[in-house]
Amino acid sequence: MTSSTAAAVVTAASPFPGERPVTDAVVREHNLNEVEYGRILELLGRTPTLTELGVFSALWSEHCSYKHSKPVLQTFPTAGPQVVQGPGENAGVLRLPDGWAVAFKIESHNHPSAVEPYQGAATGVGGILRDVFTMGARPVAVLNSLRFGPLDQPRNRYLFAGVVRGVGDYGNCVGIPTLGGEVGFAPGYTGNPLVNAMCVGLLRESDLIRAAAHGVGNVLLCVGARTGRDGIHGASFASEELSERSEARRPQVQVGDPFTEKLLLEASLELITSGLIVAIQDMGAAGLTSSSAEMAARGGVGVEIDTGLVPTREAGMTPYEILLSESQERMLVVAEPYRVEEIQRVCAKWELGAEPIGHVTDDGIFRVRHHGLVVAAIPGQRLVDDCPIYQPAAREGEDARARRTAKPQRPARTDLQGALELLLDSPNLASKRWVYEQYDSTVQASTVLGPGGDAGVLQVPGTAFGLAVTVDCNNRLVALDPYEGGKAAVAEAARNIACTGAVPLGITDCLNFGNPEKPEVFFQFREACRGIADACRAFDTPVTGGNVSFYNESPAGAVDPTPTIGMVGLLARVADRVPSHFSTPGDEILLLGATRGGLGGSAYWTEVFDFIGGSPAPVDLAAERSLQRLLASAAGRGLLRSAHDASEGGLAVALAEAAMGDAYVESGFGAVADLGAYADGVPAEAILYGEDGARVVTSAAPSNVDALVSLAGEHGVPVHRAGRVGERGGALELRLGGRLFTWSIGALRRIYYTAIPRRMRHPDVDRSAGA
Amino acid sequence: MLTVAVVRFPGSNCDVDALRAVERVGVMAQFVWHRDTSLHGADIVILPGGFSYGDYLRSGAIARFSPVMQAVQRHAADGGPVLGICNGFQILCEAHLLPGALLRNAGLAFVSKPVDVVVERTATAFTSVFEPGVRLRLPVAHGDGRFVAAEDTLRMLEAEGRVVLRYVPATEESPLQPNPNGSANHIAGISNATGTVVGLMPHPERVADPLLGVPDGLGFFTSLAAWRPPVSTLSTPNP
Amino acid sequence: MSYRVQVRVMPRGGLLDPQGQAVEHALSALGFPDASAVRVGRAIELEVAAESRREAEARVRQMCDKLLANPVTEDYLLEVGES
Amino acid sequence: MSYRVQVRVMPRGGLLDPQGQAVEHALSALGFPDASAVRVGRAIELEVAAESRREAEARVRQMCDKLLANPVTEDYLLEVGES
Ligand SMILES: Nc1ncnc2c1ncn2[C@@H]1O[C@H](COP(=O)(O)OP(=O)(O)O)[C@@H](O)[C@H]1O
Ligand SMILES: [Mg+2]
Repeated sequence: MTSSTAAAVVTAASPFPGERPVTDAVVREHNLNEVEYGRILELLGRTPTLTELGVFSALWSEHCSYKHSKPVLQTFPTAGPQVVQGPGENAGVLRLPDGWAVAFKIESHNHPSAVEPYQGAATGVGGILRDVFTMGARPVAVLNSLRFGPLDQPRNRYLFAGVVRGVGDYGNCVGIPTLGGEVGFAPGYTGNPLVNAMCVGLLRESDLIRAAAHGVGNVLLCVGARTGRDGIHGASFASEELSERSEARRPQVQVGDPFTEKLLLEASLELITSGLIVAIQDMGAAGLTSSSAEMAARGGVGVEIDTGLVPTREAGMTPYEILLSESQERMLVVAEPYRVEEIQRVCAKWELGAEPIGHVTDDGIFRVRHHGLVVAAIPGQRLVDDCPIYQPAAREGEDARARRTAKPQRPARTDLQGALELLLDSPNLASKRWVYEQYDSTVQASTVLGPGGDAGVLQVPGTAFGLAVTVDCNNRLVALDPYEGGKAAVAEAARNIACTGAVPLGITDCLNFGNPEKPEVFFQFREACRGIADACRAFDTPVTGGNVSFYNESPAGAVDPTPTIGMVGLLARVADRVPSHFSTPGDEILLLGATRGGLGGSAYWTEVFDFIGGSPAPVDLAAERSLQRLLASAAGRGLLRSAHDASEGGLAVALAEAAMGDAYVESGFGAVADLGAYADGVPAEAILYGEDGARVVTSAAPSNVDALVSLAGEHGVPVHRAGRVGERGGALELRLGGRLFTWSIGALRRIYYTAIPRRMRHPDVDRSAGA
Repeated sequence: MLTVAVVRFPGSNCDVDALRAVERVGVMAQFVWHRDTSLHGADIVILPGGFSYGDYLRSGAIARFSPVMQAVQRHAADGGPVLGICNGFQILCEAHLLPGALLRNAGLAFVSKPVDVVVERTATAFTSVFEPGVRLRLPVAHGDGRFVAAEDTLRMLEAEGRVVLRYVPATEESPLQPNPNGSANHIAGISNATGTVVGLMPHPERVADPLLGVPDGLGFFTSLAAWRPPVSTLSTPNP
Repeated sequence: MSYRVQVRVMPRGGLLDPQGQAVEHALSALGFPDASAVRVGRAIELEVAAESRREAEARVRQMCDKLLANPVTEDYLLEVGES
Repeated sequence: MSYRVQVRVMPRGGLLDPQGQAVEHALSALGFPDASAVRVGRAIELEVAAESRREAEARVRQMCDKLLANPVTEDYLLEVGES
């Protein structure tokens, strides 16, 4: 292939012996289009070597370059007095009291999990832990957001079971408690499950370390596991050379080793806090290539690596393979040369190797040698920054608009009584106990509120304050109305945080969408991001980082747009935390917030009417904000015995959940509530099952009710004194419009807590069927 | 002054939790590295939970050969107290400091939840402050917690009253499963004949802080703090 | 007829085998430095009713493909004996 | 000489084998009701340097007794091949 530009050769590099020549076909295999390849030729002034092509293809992939999403992401609010580190690093960092800071980040591992659910999910957790401890933070919580096709299909059960086991085994072994998550099921995820993992870590702000290479002559060290031929662009490469050499199928699956991760975690934190190193970054997607090139670009320096020095698991690996391997549990470290021995001593104590593989240079070139032969030499800053950025067309899909304006067919009989049982039996609303019991939620002995309520809460050891953490997204709302759905995801996360008594601080996001080159998908993306940005501005919760996962498509089309919001909040005094369940007979039940009866996109229509459509209730950001402030203030004064937000399934489900109690109490509580005078002119079904935002079900000791009511008045939040918490094991009685609905709490508990286990009796059967 | 050694194996992850629980009752604690060959004069040893050596092969099988374990063996043989929690219990069984073995949970999945247990034996270094028969709610979090032993070993453990903790049967209403892992005789913890070596599957160190909830685990550590060496203290009584 | 079949399911070559690594390490520390290339997998033993040894083997192969082995990460080997 | 040794470590007969039961259940649900007496254990494969096949076997027996099998709950079986 020849270059049409007559530019001077910028750098020189030779093909590695045996390497294929770079032809048009090879360029296409590397997922680079004409514009992109043209830019490579221009930037090098010559044809790249295969190794260089591999490097470009990795760094200019969607995953590393954000080429379809960058302009949209730049509209997010990222500043605030609490922000220590915004987007652009391995994790965002927010300031906490007393010199503490929190680092957190969310990441997707959707495609690896679709191929191999156990390892895909496990390595997803591994990657996100590294992103956090590489900032100098000790991971103190993980969360996960999962989506699968319906559980009546065996393949979906297999994926669900494998993913949950993978998430659990990895986090459990490393010893990080899982404090929350979410799981949803919808047909659109059948061929393409979503696996998003979030990690939250604590650090002293003074220990923060950024992944920027500095200091010409400083050494690069490869720390941790050996490099194998794992995950070398499984999808984009069908390299003839590789398939000739390999017997059957190439090992593309990355296998996680949580034990090595735990050692790497301890070694890394020791290296960082002892000041032995200049910078550290994990080798995640695109492995050594992206970690070294990005660290160099951030530091405005060049790097030179000798792939011949990288410890490998197999003999005969080429520079191409070593650069692009995604073997897990590896770190790239930059350090002053005289520190190398000390670093190796620390690593050896943790049974890890630390091998010098290169150094920082002053010429700005990303240079790779293999035992002396220069196989790649690319201007480093341009390698990282010059990928073409696209502004795809955006147009709302016809069917989305049609679905939003459609009206449901009312079933022959609307059974308002039975609807609650149906809803609690839906895997979407039922207890996720089957999932979170497989996750250690109490290791580190700091868990104040574990999974099963609203947000999780942990105590910051040695202090009085705590962190509240949650992940949320109602994908149905986003599918029907991406802008309102984006707002709703942030609002729900903030409400979950606020229910515990905490104040929302900031978010990380995992934007799971289909193919951005489809206008209807890009429309969803742009609008959902606009909603997220508006909500974050209204709540003063800046975006500190995140992850974009495009091309989530199954044979049936794109997945539901799923912008998962991971949020952290600060609970000033852990002792003030508010649980989500009723706890004391005789307490008064108060509903905070107004009900207008929005049923668009509701679980009621979906599960009972079998209808996904309608216009979701618009999110009132000001009302949400007032409610958040009220909750924090009421919790701080000890006025609340419980608080639980109404989301999927509306007030009826929220009241039932509060009454049922957690899975480990002997029994739930009865509850009597009168919703009659609550919402004038709203039909009964919409009061019970409507999904307006900004509403919370609370309980309070009778002696605190007056104070709570007047506090709500000060915050402009409507209050409805609905009824009382009853005796253990009683019934849930809801009165409205002269009608009385009664459910036995014991019966509801049986439905709610067994819905998923009943469907997962033989989880591992039929891996292949229905794929 | 009493001191406690918390042994850290590569892969231990409840080591800090155990240390903090010991310090909470005012007892000095220090970490001892698995490569150490001495316990640095500690009076009491804790083998904490976690995944020593990744729990690869069998839980506790590789850790049992760590250099420090010889010192632990000697300490136990001399009548020194040793508490193994979760992975520590598994290591004690692999090292034959306690009988039996801990196998994959009967339900096959990892189980993390609170369980109700009864304290049956209080004549141990770690349960002396409890009333016999008291019920506690403690968290479990394990994949390999099914206690098994040969028939005659089980009989011996029961006859000698060496069952320290037993899972409580469920009630009709409660969905709480009684025995989270299928252990023989619902055994959650056992001791050696003299009550100095104790292994527990539940994690008392995670519920020793009143700020986190009902501190049902605290008694194990106040018992530890009250322990005195049987003979040598006669000459130097503690205040 | 009934056949006793032994199945060995092993991690595919080239894939990381952390268990094998850990065992190799431990063996070496225990005074067996002469052990190498350790890999750890699953051993499954079952009885299968079949007309012939060939049919028994074919049957167990199906079981392996469908359930016993993970086609993405594992290889398997059979041994059929009479029972 | 180097020998390739296959070790099978199986749960001792009489002990509950929940994994084996689960696999048997799953097989039956998948249309293999003809499988029975399923047991699941560990397969370990290793190279060992030794003067003779007998020495190799003796060596691996030691490894099993010391580490690879739990004498309280497991039995093991060896097969030695050339490598
Ligand atoms: N994948 C999961 N991992 C851990 N916890 C989960 C998971 N899915 C759900 N949970 C927990 O179950 C509870 C209910 O979840 P969900 O119905 O999504 O709550 P909400 O509607 O309040 O966000 C929460 O405490 C949540 O953290
Ligand atoms: Mg909630």
